[in-house]
Amino acid sequence: ARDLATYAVMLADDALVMSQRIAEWCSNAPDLEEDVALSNVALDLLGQARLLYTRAAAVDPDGVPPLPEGSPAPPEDAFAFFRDAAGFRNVHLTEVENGDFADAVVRILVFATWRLALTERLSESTDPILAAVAAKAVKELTYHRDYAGRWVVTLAGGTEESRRRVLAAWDRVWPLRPELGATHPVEERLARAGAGVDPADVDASVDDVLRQVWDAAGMEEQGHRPATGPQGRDGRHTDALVPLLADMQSVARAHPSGRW
Amino acid sequence: ARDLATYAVMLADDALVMSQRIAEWCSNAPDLEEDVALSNVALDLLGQARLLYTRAAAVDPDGVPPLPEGSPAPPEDAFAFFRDAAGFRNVHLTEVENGDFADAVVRILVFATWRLALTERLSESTDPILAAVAAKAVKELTYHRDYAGRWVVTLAGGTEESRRRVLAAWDRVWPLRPELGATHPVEERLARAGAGVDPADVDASVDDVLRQVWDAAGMEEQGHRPATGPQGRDGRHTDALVPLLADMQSVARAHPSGRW
Amino acid sequence: MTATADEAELVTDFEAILGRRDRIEPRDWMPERYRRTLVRQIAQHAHSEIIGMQPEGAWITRAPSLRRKAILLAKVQDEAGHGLYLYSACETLGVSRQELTELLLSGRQKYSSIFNYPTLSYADVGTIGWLVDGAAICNQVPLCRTSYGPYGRAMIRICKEESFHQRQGYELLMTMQRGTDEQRAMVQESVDRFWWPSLMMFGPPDSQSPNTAQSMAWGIKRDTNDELRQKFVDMTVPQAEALGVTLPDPELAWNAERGHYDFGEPDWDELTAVISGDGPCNAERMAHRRRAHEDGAWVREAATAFAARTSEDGR
Amino acid sequence: MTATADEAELVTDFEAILGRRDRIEPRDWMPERYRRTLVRQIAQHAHSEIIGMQPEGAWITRAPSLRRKAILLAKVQDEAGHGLYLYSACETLGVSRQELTELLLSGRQKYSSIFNYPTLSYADVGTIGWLVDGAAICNQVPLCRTSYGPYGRAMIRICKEESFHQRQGYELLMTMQRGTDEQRAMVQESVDRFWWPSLMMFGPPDSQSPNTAQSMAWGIKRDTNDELRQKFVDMTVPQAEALGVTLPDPELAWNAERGHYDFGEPDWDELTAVISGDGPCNAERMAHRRRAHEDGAWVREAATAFAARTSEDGR
Repeated sequence: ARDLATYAVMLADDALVMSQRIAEWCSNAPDLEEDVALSNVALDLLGQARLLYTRAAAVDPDGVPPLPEGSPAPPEDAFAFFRDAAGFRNVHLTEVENGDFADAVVRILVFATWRLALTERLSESTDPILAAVAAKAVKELTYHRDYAGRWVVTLAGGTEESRRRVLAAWDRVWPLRPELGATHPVEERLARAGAGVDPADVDASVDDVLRQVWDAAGMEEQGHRPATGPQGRDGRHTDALVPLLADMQSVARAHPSGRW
Repeated sequence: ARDLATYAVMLADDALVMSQRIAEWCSNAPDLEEDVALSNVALDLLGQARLLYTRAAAVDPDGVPPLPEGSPAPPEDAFAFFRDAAGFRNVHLTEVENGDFADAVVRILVFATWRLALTERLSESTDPILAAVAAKAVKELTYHRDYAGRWVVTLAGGTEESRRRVLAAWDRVWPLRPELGATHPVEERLARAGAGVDPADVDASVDDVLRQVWDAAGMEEQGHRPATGPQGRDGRHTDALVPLLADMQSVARAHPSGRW
Repeated sequence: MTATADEAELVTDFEAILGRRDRIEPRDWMPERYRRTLVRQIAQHAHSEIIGMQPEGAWITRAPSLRRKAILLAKVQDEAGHGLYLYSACETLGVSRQELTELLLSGRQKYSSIFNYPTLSYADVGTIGWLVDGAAICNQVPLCRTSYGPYGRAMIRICKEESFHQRQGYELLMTMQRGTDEQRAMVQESVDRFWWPSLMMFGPPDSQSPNTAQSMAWGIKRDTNDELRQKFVDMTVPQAEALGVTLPDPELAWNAERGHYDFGEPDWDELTAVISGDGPCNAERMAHRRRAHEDGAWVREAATAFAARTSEDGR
Repeated sequence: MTATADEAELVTDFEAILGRRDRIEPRDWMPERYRRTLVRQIAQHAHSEIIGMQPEGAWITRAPSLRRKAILLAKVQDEAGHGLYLYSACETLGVSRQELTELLLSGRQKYSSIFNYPTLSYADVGTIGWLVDGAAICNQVPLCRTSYGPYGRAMIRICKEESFHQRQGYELLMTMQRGTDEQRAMVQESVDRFWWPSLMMFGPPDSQSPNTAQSMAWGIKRDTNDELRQKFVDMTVPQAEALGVTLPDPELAWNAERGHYDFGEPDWDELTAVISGDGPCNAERMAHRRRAHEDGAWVREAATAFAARTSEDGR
């Protein structure tokens, strides 16, 4: 049960932190349509995070971070607002700073492709709740992936500047790709039990999808990919997560027994 | 005593918030020398803030914001870390976002010129501690003013781009100038009692100094200056103060009974 | 409408449509001044939705619970959506979104003065929902019956969503009122800041609003500023009582004779200052919008270039 | 040094100076490889000070007390100052600061691998002071007696300040250890992350450090990597005990025979990866530095143009 809860938190943290970064685009997108679309992606991921935290708390109530005295916050908020960086289990791809719109779409493409591959398998989890959450997420992530993929192709085939920018964004995002394929012991155990998915098992299919986008965009395949073990899954993060959490948690922590 | 404490907090908040903004330049300045100089300005202002908070707490212990239970933090930290935006009394000039290096030097010039005019008079305050703090600050602020003034002249007489940027910075900073001359009732009462300074009394001399810089820089005098009453002095702030405080207070609030 | 029909006949037809409270549609003839007034009004409304994303949007990343984060994100997204409907309605009058954006960014068209006030605490998210969306609804419900078809239909959809937002805002404040003392103080402080600016959202007093008569005759305005303001006060006072907050107006009192609440005079000089650019956040809001627009230029150009290329290729 | 003195004589003089442990000064003759090795070493040290401002500097705005904020701000300011001394020392060898900056930004010169690790809690500020500055001091104290005059003198000043920083870092950790359970957990977690990277600051093992012998002969290195690493471990273990933290190495144990602590082998593959650009923060650090440099270009150009103009004017 502890493993299952930890696993749900890993997937929830990915979704929450990614949602938080995408939400920073709000009122800053290149056009109104993109403001709406990016908010949609952020909302979908936020919804996934909430369901997954709730599942984690139900499976292992002792694993819910302790709340300040007198706080009426539900478990999902205990996870989101009352853990420090070292307690978060999200991958680095979700936490790094936003960059430009090319970074946004490249990052969403890579993230959604990977998460879609995971959730497609996860919809057959032996845990019926995880399976249901995953089944719902599949539709959402398919949309995210297609949205971002269309933009990657558009930018690659747009102007000289947009091509230069989308290639630069790949260079920045690509070093974060290997971590997505690294298996954490919890993932390995759960995969063996049929409740979770080993990311190594979907790594090749993620590459296949990305290769299709590169082809459509007329881009070269990305090279150099250093091997890596789990990073964020073990609570080892980049500097970028700290200010993200400081901002996200500021109101909740300023009013530790507040009611919202 | 309540008035004297409030007054000290106003001056302290100006210094702390300005120091916080300048400290954001750290490792981002155009050259190492500027990194050192800006850190110096930030350090001086931080030092002024600390002395002033301590004075406020000594004069009116009941006015110190309540600390979370079990917190061993000294009064200066109660003021800095355990008030919300509406409790801060700093002027808007100190809190707005940083902008470019031209904004930095124009803002420091205006702030230091104004604060120098205040502290020169304040060094004759009937409150001996305020007088002593002010006397020390006079030397520091003179350096800040001269440093910023030299850069304003340099940028105005440098390249086309630097001239354009310094003029644009004036346009952004100038609307914040009127608030510096607005008198808060607390300031008025303390000025009458000889313990404080009415900013209206130094308004003209501030303009004189700024005019000298404009002349040296070959710039036109700034025009349009809408009248205004106290804003930040009454706890009415711009949006910019909120994220500044969220960041500044994040660690202290995450560990409400922490010892540092 | 034929090429030979003369102006007088067109005007007669136009007024007949207005007379039977029917709708003018994009392909109908309309007087140039009617068209221009509508463009200005719809554009200002669209711009307000877009600029209005900023003061609330700033709190999405800081929302104190995940539920509130989802609610707020969805709300700000709706505002972007409202902007889209309204720009589309405006385009049916022959002005492109790009032109309208330029008019906003150059300051030649305005947006609602309320968005030039800062948001300083999470209670402001509730207060904006309750008071600002509440005032907007008072303004907008009558516009669902406005004489210009696309505008009226956009308003129907918008009003439905706005009243949902208003309820959510009020519910947030209600919840906070059941929280800690500090939270109650936050709510009161927020209401203190937003009350008068909300009253100013209805515009200057009727005596200083020379265009009202023409707009009412054209059916693009259905009530005067002061009528709407009174309606808003009458609606809001009992809600404030239920909430347990004090509205910051000592003159506020029930007038049994009038059957309305009496209330004090807003500071019209402040409204003038805010409209003319000297509000607390005018510069900030415009700078944000301009920066976002400029930062996105290369993306819009890329999309245009890509579309041109793929249609050339016959793909 | 005259124009007629032949190379052999110059080399003899140079080696005589080294032999009596005297200092080489900028105007003295020196072998080109000595000069180049020194430039690389001093520049790498200078770059480390500059890049090292980032991981700690990020915490200035978030320092949890005003006293700690002042201490940290002053420390990071000192690092900028150290960078200035060291670039000056390097300039006496005929390389300009601008050239050195280009070499850093293009990645052709390195900085200490330790700054490619993230800082994730305020305890890291203490740990960096204690372990990272501690390791730096072990490396640098011998350099106060280095053969090149300007470098040695810069090191004397720097070492004095560094040991002040080290004490402040240790004191912060001590204070946190007297705080809450969460704070103690923060300290331990931070030490766990920084211990191995600190050991790697002394470079690869002697068996893989081919240049050490030449550098020692030239008097620009006084001890081998492994000697310094051992010294650091011996110094640090008792401090860790006093602090009440566990160093994350199960092999760590006193060896009475050797009179030193035994310790485990660092992950040298990790060091190679971090040096070759694949550390957790390499890209971030370089991007930050490049951005700051580019953002400041117009200011530096303005200062140059202004200086040129005023000197022309004879002012």
